[in-house]
Amino acid sequence: KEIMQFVESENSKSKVQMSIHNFTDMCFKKCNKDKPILSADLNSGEEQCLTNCLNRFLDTNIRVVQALQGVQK
Amino acid sequence: KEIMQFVESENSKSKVQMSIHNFTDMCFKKCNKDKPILSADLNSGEEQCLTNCLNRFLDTNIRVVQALQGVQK
Amino acid sequence: KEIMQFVESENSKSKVQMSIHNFTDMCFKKCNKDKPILSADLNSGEEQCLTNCLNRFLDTNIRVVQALQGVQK
Amino acid sequence: QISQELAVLNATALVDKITENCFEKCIHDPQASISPQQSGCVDQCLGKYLRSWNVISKSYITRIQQSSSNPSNGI
Amino acid sequence: QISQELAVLNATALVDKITENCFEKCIHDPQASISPQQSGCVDQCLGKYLRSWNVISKSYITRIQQSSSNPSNGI
Amino acid sequence: QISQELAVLNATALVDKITENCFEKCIHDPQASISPQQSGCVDQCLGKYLRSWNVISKSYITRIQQSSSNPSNGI
Repeated sequence: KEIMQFVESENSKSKVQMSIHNFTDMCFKKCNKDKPILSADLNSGEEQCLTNCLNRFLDTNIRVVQALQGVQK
Repeated sequence: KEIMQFVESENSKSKVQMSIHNFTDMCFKKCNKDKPILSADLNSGEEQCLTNCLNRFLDTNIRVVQALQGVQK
Repeated sequence: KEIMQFVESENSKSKVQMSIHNFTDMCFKKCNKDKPILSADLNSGEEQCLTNCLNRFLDTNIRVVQALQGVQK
Repeated sequence: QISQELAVLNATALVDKITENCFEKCIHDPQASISPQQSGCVDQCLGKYLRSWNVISKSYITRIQQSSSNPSNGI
Repeated sequence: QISQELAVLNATALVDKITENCFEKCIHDPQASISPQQSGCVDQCLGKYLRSWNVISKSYITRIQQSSSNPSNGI
Repeated sequence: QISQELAVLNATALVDKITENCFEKCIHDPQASISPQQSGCVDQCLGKYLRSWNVISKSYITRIQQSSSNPSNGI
Protein backbone atom coordinates (compact mmCIF):
# COMPACT_ATOMS: atom_id res chain seq x y z
CA LYS A 1 0.00 0.00 0.00
CA GLU A 2 2.86 2.38 0.80
CA ILE A 3 4.45 1.48 -2.51
CA MET A 4 1.21 2.34 -4.33
CA GLN A 5 1.10 5.72 -2.59
CA PHE A 6 4.73 6.35 -3.51
CA VAL A 7 4.12 5.44 -7.16
CA GLU A 8 1.02 7.64 -7.28
CA SER A 9 2.76 10.62 -5.72
CA GLU A 10 5.72 10.22 -8.12
CA ASN A 11 3.23 9.95 -10.95
CA SER A 12 1.50 13.21 -10.11
CA LYS A 13 4.89 14.86 -9.49
CA SER A 14 5.85 13.83 -13.00
CA LYS A 15 2.62 15.30 -14.45
CA VAL A 16 3.26 18.62 -12.70
CA GLN A 17 6.84 18.63 -14.01
CA MET A 18 5.74 17.96 -17.58
CA SER A 19 3.11 20.72 -17.30
CA ILE A 20 5.80 23.13 -16.09
CA HIS A 21 7.95 22.23 -19.12
CA ASN A 22 5.05 22.86 -21.51
CA PHE A 23 4.01 26.13 -19.84
CA THR A 24 7.62 27.42 -19.80
CA ASP A 25 8.02 26.53 -23.49
CA MET A 26 4.78 28.26 -24.45
CA CYS A 27 5.28 31.40 -22.32
CA PHE A 28 8.98 31.76 -23.22
CA LYS A 29 7.89 31.79 -26.88
CA LYS A 30 5.03 34.24 -26.23
CA CYS A 31 7.07 36.67 -24.08
CA ASN A 32 10.09 36.71 -26.43
CA LYS A 33 8.14 36.82 -29.69
CA ASP A 34 9.69 39.14 -32.29
CA LYS A 35 12.36 40.19 -29.77
CA PRO A 36 16.05 39.22 -29.87
CA ILE A 37 17.64 37.71 -26.73
CA LEU A 38 19.79 40.51 -25.27
CA SER A 39 20.49 39.28 -21.75
CA ALA A 40 20.47 36.12 -19.63
CA ASP A 41 18.52 37.98 -16.94
CA LEU A 42 14.80 38.58 -16.73
CA ASN A 43 13.83 42.22 -16.30
CA SER A 44 10.69 42.95 -14.30
CA GLY A 45 8.58 43.31 -17.46
CA GLU A 46 9.65 39.89 -18.69
CA GLU A 47 9.01 38.26 -15.33
CA GLN A 48 5.55 39.85 -15.20
CA CYS A 49 4.83 38.66 -18.75
CA LEU A 50 5.67 35.05 -17.79
CA THR A 51 3.49 35.08 -14.66
CA ASN A 52 0.60 36.70 -16.54
CA CYS A 53 0.99 34.26 -19.43
CA LEU A 54 0.75 31.26 -17.09
CA ASN A 55 -2.19 32.61 -15.11
CA ARG A 56 -4.21 33.77 -18.13
CA PHE A 57 -3.59 30.37 -19.77
CA LEU A 58 -4.95 28.61 -16.67
CA ASP A 59 -7.92 31.03 -16.60
CA THR A 60 -8.63 30.12 -20.24
CA ASN A 61 -8.39 26.44 -19.38
CA ILE A 62 -10.91 26.79 -16.53
CA ARG A 63 -13.28 28.77 -18.75
CA VAL A 64 -13.14 26.05 -21.43
CA VAL A 65 -13.71 23.23 -18.93
CA GLN A 66 -16.68 25.04 -17.36
CA ALA A 67 -18.23 25.84 -20.74
CA LEU A 68 -17.90 22.20 -21.88
CA GLN A 69 -19.46 20.99 -18.63
CA GLY A 70 -22.33 23.41 -19.33
CA VAL A 71 -22.75 21.97 -22.85
CA GLN A 72 -22.90 18.44 -21.46
CA LYS A 73 -25.73 19.21 -19.05
CA LYS B 1 -12.50 -13.74 -28.49
CA GLU B 2 -15.37 -11.27 -28.05
CA ILE B 3 -13.21 -9.30 -25.64
CA MET B 4 -10.43 -9.10 -28.24
CA GLN B 5 -12.91 -7.83 -30.83
CA PHE B 6 -14.19 -5.24 -28.36
CA VAL B 7 -10.67 -4.07 -27.50
CA GLU B 8 -9.76 -3.87 -31.17
CA SER B 9 -12.85 -1.92 -32.10
CA GLU B 10 -12.29 0.48 -29.17
CA ASN B 11 -8.69 0.81 -30.27
CA SER B 12 -9.57 1.81 -33.80
CA LYS B 13 -12.31 4.10 -32.48
CA SER B 14 -9.64 5.80 -30.39
CA LYS B 15 -7.36 6.22 -33.44
CA VAL B 16 -10.17 7.81 -35.43
CA GLN B 17 -10.93 10.15 -32.51
CA MET B 18 -7.30 11.22 -32.19
CA SER B 19 -7.12 11.82 -35.97
CA ILE B 20 -10.24 14.00 -35.73
CA HIS B 21 -8.58 16.03 -32.95
CA ASN B 22 -5.43 16.53 -35.03
CA PHE B 23 -7.33 17.42 -38.23
CA THR B 24 -9.58 19.89 -36.37
CA ASP B 25 -6.53 21.52 -34.76
CA MET B 26 -4.72 21.85 -38.10
CA CYS B 27 -7.71 23.05 -40.14
CA PHE B 28 -8.95 25.44 -37.42
CA LYS B 29 -5.48 27.05 -37.54
CA LYS B 30 -5.40 27.12 -41.36
CA CYS B 31 -8.92 28.50 -41.80
CA ASN B 32 -8.56 31.19 -39.10
CA LYS B 33 -5.01 32.25 -40.00
CA ASP B 34 -4.45 36.02 -39.78
CA LYS B 35 -8.14 36.51 -38.97
CA PRO B 36 -9.59 37.53 -35.59
CA ILE B 37 -12.40 35.43 -34.07
CA LEU B 38 -15.55 37.50 -34.55
CA SER B 39 -18.32 34.98 -33.94
CA ALA B 40 -18.98 31.58 -32.37
CA ASP B 41 -20.79 30.50 -35.54
CA LEU B 42 -19.30 29.15 -38.73
CA ASN B 43 -20.36 31.01 -41.84
CA SER B 44 -20.67 29.00 -45.06
CA GLY B 45 -17.21 30.09 -46.23
CA GLU B 46 -15.61 28.87 -43.01
CA GLU B 47 -17.46 25.55 -43.12
CA GLN B 48 -16.36 25.06 -46.74
CA CYS B 49 -12.77 25.90 -45.81
CA LEU B 50 -12.76 23.22 -43.08
CA THR B 51 -14.20 20.51 -45.34
CA ASN B 52 -11.80 21.42 -48.15
CA CYS B 53 -8.86 21.51 -45.74
CA LEU B 54 -9.63 17.99 -44.48
CA ASN B 55 -10.21 16.51 -47.93
CA ARG B 56 -7.18 18.13 -49.58
CA PHE B 57 -5.04 16.96 -46.63
CA LEU B 58 -6.26 13.39 -47.14
CA ASP B 59 -5.64 13.72 -50.91
CA THR B 60 -2.08 14.83 -50.14
CA ASN B 61 -1.65 11.89 -47.79
CA ILE B 62 -2.80 9.41 -50.46
CA ARG B 63 -0.50 10.99 -53.06
CA VAL B 64 2.48 10.68 -50.68
CA VAL B 65 1.70 7.05 -49.83
CA GLN B 66 1.31 6.11 -53.50
CA ALA B 67 4.53 7.89 -54.49
CA LEU B 68 6.50 6.15 -51.72
CA GLN B 69 5.08 2.78 -52.76
CA GLY B 70 6.26 3.58 -56.29
CA VAL B 71 9.78 4.41 -55.00
CA GLN B 72 9.92 1.11 -53.12
CA LYS B 73 9.17 -0.99 -56.23
CA LYS C 1 21.10 -12.81 -23.60
CA GLU C 2 21.33 -12.59 -27.39
CA ILE C 3 17.67 -11.64 -27.49
CA MET C 4 18.33 -8.80 -25.03
CA GLN C 5 21.19 -7.52 -27.18
CA PHE C 6 19.00 -7.70 -30.26
CA VAL C 7 16.17 -5.79 -28.54
CA GLU C 8 18.60 -3.18 -27.26
CA SER C 9 20.22 -2.66 -30.64
CA GLU C 10 16.78 -2.38 -32.30
CA ASN C 11 15.77 0.05 -29.60
CA SER C 12 18.73 2.36 -30.19
CA LYS C 13 18.25 2.02 -33.95
CA SER C 14 14.68 3.20 -33.46
CA LYS C 15 15.85 6.21 -31.40
CA VAL C 16 18.30 7.21 -34.13
CA GLN C 17 15.56 6.86 -36.75
CA MET C 18 13.14 9.02 -34.77
CA SER C 19 15.88 11.65 -34.27
CA ILE C 20 16.51 11.67 -38.02
CA HIS C 21 12.80 12.25 -38.64
CA ASN C 22 12.71 15.15 -36.17
CA PHE C 23 15.92 16.74 -37.53
CA THR C 24 14.73 16.42 -41.14
CA ASP C 25 11.39 17.99 -40.22
CA MET C 26 13.05 20.90 -38.40
CA CYS C 27 15.76 21.57 -41.00
CA PHE C 28 13.41 21.16 -43.98
CA LYS C 29 11.23 23.87 -42.39
CA LYS C 30 14.23 26.12 -41.61
CA CYS C 31 15.88 25.78 -45.03
CA ASN C 32 12.63 26.30 -47.01
CA LYS C 33 11.23 29.10 -44.86
CA ASP C 34 9.52 31.84 -46.89
CA LYS C 35 10.56 30.08 -50.12
CA PRO C 36 8.21 28.25 -52.51
CA ILE C 37 9.10 24.69 -53.57
CA LEU C 38 10.36 25.01 -57.16
CA SER C 39 12.11 21.68 -57.75
CA ALA C 40 12.32 18.13 -56.40
CA ASP C 41 16.12 18.39 -56.42
CA LEU C 42 18.37 19.90 -53.80
CA ASN C 43 20.78 22.50 -55.16
CA SER C 44 24.17 22.78 -53.45
CA GLY C 45 23.03 25.74 -51.32
CA GLU C 46 20.05 23.78 -50.01
CA GLU C 47 22.17 20.70 -49.26
CA GLN C 48 24.68 22.89 -47.40
CA CYS C 49 21.86 24.54 -45.44
CA LEU C 50 20.57 21.13 -44.29
CA THR C 51 24.01 19.89 -43.18
CA ASN C 52 24.75 23.17 -41.40
CA CYS C 53 21.33 23.16 -39.75
CA LEU C 54 21.88 19.66 -38.35
CA ASN C 55 25.43 20.32 -37.15
CA ARG C 56 24.70 23.71 -35.57
CA PHE C 57 21.65 22.17 -33.84
CA LEU C 58 23.85 19.43 -32.39
CA ASP C 59 26.46 22.07 -31.37
CA THR C 60 23.71 23.98 -29.57
CA ASN C 61 22.59 20.78 -27.86
CA ILE C 62 26.14 20.06 -26.61
CA ARG C 63 26.55 23.63 -25.38
CA VAL C 64 23.26 23.39 -23.43
CA VAL C 65 24.17 20.02 -21.87
CA GLN C 66 27.61 21.25 -20.83
CA ALA C 67 26.22 24.47 -19.36
CA LEU C 68 23.60 22.57 -17.33
CA GLN C 69 26.26 20.16 -16.06
CA GLY C 70 28.25 23.24 -14.98
CA VAL C 71 25.19 24.62 -13.14
CA GLN C 72 24.74 21.32 -11.29
CA LYS C 73 28.30 21.28 -9.92
CA GLN D 1 -14.77 0.69 -18.50
CA ILE D 2 -12.48 0.91 -21.52
CA SER D 3 -15.14 2.96 -23.31
CA GLN D 4 -15.28 5.26 -20.32
CA GLU D 5 -11.52 5.81 -20.29
CA LEU D 6 -11.74 6.52 -24.00
CA ALA D 7 -14.41 9.15 -23.42
CA VAL D 8 -12.28 10.81 -20.75
CA LEU D 9 -9.24 10.77 -23.06
CA ASN D 10 -11.33 12.24 -25.83
CA ALA D 11 -12.71 15.03 -23.64
CA THR D 12 -9.24 15.82 -22.29
CA ALA D 13 -7.79 16.10 -25.80
CA LEU D 14 -10.64 18.43 -26.79
CA VAL D 15 -10.16 20.67 -23.73
CA ASP D 16 -6.40 20.84 -24.32
CA LYS D 17 -6.69 21.72 -28.03
CA ILE D 18 -9.39 24.37 -27.42
CA THR D 19 -7.44 25.96 -24.56
CA GLU D 20 -4.24 26.10 -26.62
CA ASN D 21 -5.90 27.46 -29.77
CA CYS D 22 -8.13 30.01 -28.04
CA PHE D 23 -5.38 31.27 -25.72
CA GLU D 24 -3.22 31.77 -28.83
CA LYS D 25 -6.02 33.52 -30.78
CA CYS D 26 -7.44 35.68 -27.99
CA ILE D 27 -4.67 36.56 -25.54
CA HIS D 28 -1.74 38.09 -27.40
CA ASP D 29 -0.51 40.21 -24.56
CA PRO D 30 -1.28 38.59 -21.18
CA GLN D 31 -2.12 41.14 -18.48
CA ALA D 32 -2.84 40.96 -14.74
CA SER D 33 -6.39 39.82 -15.50
CA ILE D 34 -8.46 38.71 -18.47
CA SER D 35 -10.30 41.68 -20.03
CA PRO D 36 -14.02 41.36 -20.88
CA GLN D 37 -13.01 41.58 -24.55
CA GLN D 38 -10.57 38.69 -24.18
CA SER D 39 -13.04 36.48 -22.33
CA GLY D 40 -15.68 37.27 -24.97
CA CYS D 41 -13.17 36.19 -27.61
CA VAL D 42 -12.46 32.95 -25.69
CA ASP D 43 -16.19 32.15 -25.58
CA GLN D 44 -16.64 32.78 -29.32
CA CYS D 45 -13.47 30.86 -30.12
CA LEU D 46 -14.65 27.91 -28.04
CA GLY D 47 -17.98 27.85 -29.86
CA LYS D 48 -16.29 28.07 -33.25
CA TYR D 49 -13.86 25.30 -32.32
CA LEU D 50 -16.65 22.94 -31.24
CA ARG D 51 -18.57 23.62 -34.46
CA SER D 52 -15.35 23.05 -36.45
CA TRP D 53 -14.83 19.76 -34.63
CA ASN D 54 -18.35 18.71 -35.65
CA VAL D 55 -17.77 19.60 -39.31
CA ILE D 56 -14.43 17.75 -39.42
CA SER D 57 -15.90 14.68 -37.67
CA LYS D 58 -18.77 14.39 -40.13
CA SER D 59 -16.57 14.98 -43.19
CA TYR D 60 -13.98 12.47 -42.00
CA ILE D 61 -16.53 9.73 -41.26
CA THR D 62 -18.11 10.35 -44.69
CA ARG D 63 -14.69 10.07 -46.34
CA ILE D 64 -13.84 6.84 -44.47
CA GLN D 65 -17.15 5.31 -45.57
CA GLN D 66 -16.63 6.36 -49.19
CA SER D 67 -13.11 4.93 -49.30
CA SER D 68 -14.20 1.61 -47.74
CA SER D 69 -16.82 1.20 -50.50
CA ASN D 70 -14.28 2.40 -53.11
CA PRO D 71 -10.79 1.38 -51.92
CA SER D 72 -8.95 3.10 -54.79
CA ASN D 73 -10.01 6.34 -53.10
CA GLY D 74 -7.59 5.65 -50.20
CA ILE D 75 -8.19 6.28 -46.53
CA GLN E 1 9.39 -9.35 -36.40
CA ILE E 2 10.61 -6.47 -34.23
CA SER E 3 12.67 -5.22 -37.18
CA GLN E 4 9.56 -5.38 -39.32
CA GLU E 5 7.52 -3.34 -36.86
CA LEU E 6 10.37 -0.85 -36.75
CA ALA E 7 10.34 -0.51 -40.54
CA VAL E 8 6.57 0.08 -40.51
CA LEU E 9 6.94 2.68 -37.75
CA ASN E 10 9.71 4.37 -39.70
CA ALA E 11 7.71 4.46 -42.93
CA THR E 12 4.64 5.76 -41.11
CA ALA E 13 6.64 8.58 -39.52
CA LEU E 14 8.07 9.52 -42.92
CA VAL E 15 4.63 9.56 -44.59
CA ASP E 16 3.19 11.68 -41.76
CA LYS E 17 6.00 14.24 -41.82
CA ILE E 18 5.97 14.55 -45.63
CA THR E 19 2.18 14.91 -45.75
CA GLU E 20 2.20 17.58 -43.04
CA ASN E 21 5.10 19.59 -44.52
CA CYS E 22 3.96 19.39 -48.15
CA PHE E 23 0.33 20.17 -47.36
CA GLU E 24 1.59 23.23 -45.44
CA LYS E 25 3.96 24.31 -48.25
CA CYS E 26 1.69 23.62 -51.25
CA ILE E 27 -1.94 24.07 -50.22
CA HIS E 28 -2.40 27.49 -48.63
CA ASP E 29 -6.00 27.91 -49.63
CA PRO E 30 -7.78 24.52 -49.83
CA GLN E 31 -10.36 24.40 -52.63
CA ALA E 32 -12.97 21.84 -53.78
CA SER E 33 -10.21 19.90 -55.56
CA ILE E 34 -6.43 19.89 -55.82
CA SER E 35 -5.27 22.03 -58.78
CA PRO E 36 -2.64 20.65 -61.20
CA GLN E 37 -0.26 23.31 -59.85
CA GLN E 38 -0.81 22.17 -56.27
CA SER E 39 -0.33 18.49 -57.06
CA GLY E 40 2.84 19.36 -59.00
CA CYS E 41 4.06 21.21 -55.93
CA VAL E 42 3.26 18.19 -53.72
CA ASP E 43 5.30 15.93 -56.03
CA GLN E 44 8.30 18.28 -56.01
CA CYS E 45 8.00 18.80 -52.27
CA LEU E 46 7.91 15.04 -51.70
CA GLY E 47 11.06 14.56 -53.78
CA LYS E 48 12.85 17.38 -51.99
CA TYR E 49 11.82 16.00 -48.60
CA LEU E 50 13.12 12.51 -49.39
CA ARG E 51 16.45 13.96 -50.61
CA SER E 52 16.63 16.12 -47.45
CA TRP E 53 16.01 13.03 -45.33
CA ASN E 54 18.93 11.31 -47.07
CA VAL E 55 21.27 14.27 -46.48
CA ILE E 56 20.31 14.51 -42.80
CA SER E 57 20.66 10.73 -42.30
CA LYS E 58 24.17 10.65 -43.77
CA SER E 59 25.32 13.77 -41.88
CA TYR E 60 23.93 12.49 -38.60
CA ILE E 61 25.52 9.03 -38.92
CA THR E 62 28.83 10.73 -39.78
CA ARG E 63 28.56 12.96 -36.73
CA ILE E 64 27.72 10.04 -34.41
CA GLN E 65 30.75 8.13 -35.71
CA GLN E 66 33.02 11.14 -35.25
CA SER E 67 31.85 11.74 -31.70
CA SER E 68 32.27 8.07 -30.71
CA SER E 69 35.91 8.20 -31.89
CA ASN E 70 36.35 11.63 -30.24
CA PRO E 71 34.00 11.78 -27.22
CA SER E 72 34.80 15.43 -26.35
CA ASN E 73 32.86 16.24 -29.54
CA GLY E 74 29.60 15.16 -27.84
CA ILE E 75 26.72 13.30 -29.42
CA GLN F 1 14.97 4.38 -8.37
CA ILE F 2 11.68 5.71 -9.72
CA SER F 3 12.60 9.16 -8.40
CA GLN F 4 15.93 8.89 -10.19
CA GLU F 5 14.31 8.01 -13.51
CA LEU F 6 11.97 10.95 -13.02
CA ALA F 7 14.90 13.31 -12.46
CA VAL F 8 16.57 12.06 -15.66
CA LEU F 9 13.33 12.48 -17.60
CA ASN F 10 12.93 15.98 -16.20
CA ALA F 11 16.51 16.98 -17.10
CA THR F 12 16.14 15.51 -20.60
CA ALA F 13 12.92 17.45 -21.21
CA LEU F 14 14.65 20.65 -20.04
CA VAL F 15 17.68 20.11 -22.32
CA ASP F 16 15.43 19.36 -25.30
CA LYS F 17 13.21 22.43 -24.80
CA ILE F 18 16.19 24.77 -24.26
CA THR F 19 18.04 23.43 -27.31
CA GLU F 20 14.99 23.78 -29.52
CA ASN F 21 14.06 27.29 -28.33
CA CYS F 22 17.60 28.70 -28.32
CA PHE F 23 18.50 27.19 -31.71
CA GLU F 24 15.33 28.81 -33.07
CA LYS F 25 16.04 32.19 -31.43
CA CYS F 26 19.81 32.39 -32.08
CA ILE F 27 20.63 30.53 -35.30
CA HIS F 28 18.44 31.81 -38.12
CA ASP F 29 20.89 31.07 -40.87
CA PRO F 30 23.06 28.04 -40.03
CA GLN F 31 26.63 28.40 -41.33
CA ALA F 32 29.70 26.14 -41.41
CA SER F 33 30.41 26.99 -37.78
CA ILE F 34 28.73 28.78 -34.90
CA SER F 35 29.80 32.45 -34.78
CA PRO F 36 30.90 34.01 -31.44
CA GLN F 37 27.76 36.16 -31.62
CA GLN F 38 25.53 33.09 -32.04
CA SER F 39 27.15 31.19 -29.19
CA GLY F 40 26.88 34.29 -26.97
CA CYS F 41 23.17 34.40 -27.86
CA VAL F 42 22.81 30.68 -26.97
CA ASP F 43 24.40 31.30 -23.55
CA GLN F 44 22.11 34.25 -22.80
CA CYS F 45 19.08 32.37 -24.10
CA LEU F 46 19.92 29.39 -21.92
CA GLY F 47 20.20 31.60 -18.83
CA LYS F 48 16.93 33.35 -19.63
CA TYR F 49 15.17 30.03 -20.22
CA LEU F 50 16.32 28.61 -16.87
CA ARG F 51 15.16 31.77 -15.06
CA SER F 52 11.84 31.58 -16.93
CA TRP F 53 11.47 27.95 -15.85
CA ASN F 54 11.98 29.02 -12.24
CA VAL F 55 9.37 31.80 -12.48
CA ILE F 56 6.80 29.48 -14.09
CA SER F 57 7.47 26.71 -11.54
CA LYS F 58 6.93 29.02 -8.58
CA SER F 59 3.83 30.65 -10.08
CA TYR F 60 2.31 27.29 -10.97
CA ILE F 61 2.91 25.76 -7.54
CA THR F 62 1.41 28.90 -5.95
CA ARG F 63 -1.65 28.62 -8.18
CA ILE F 64 -2.10 24.90 -7.42
CA GLN F 65 -1.95 25.63 -3.68
CA GLN F 66 -4.44 28.50 -3.97
CA SER F 67 -6.90 26.41 -5.96
CA SER F 68 -6.68 23.48 -3.52
CA SER F 69 -7.59 25.82 -0.65
CA ASN F 70 -10.25 27.49 -2.81
CA PRO F 71 -11.60 24.87 -5.26
CA SER F 72 -13.86 27.33 -7.13
CA ASN F 73 -10.63 28.81 -8.46
CA GLY F 74 -10.09 25.69 -10.62
CA ILE F 75 -6.84 23.85 -11.22
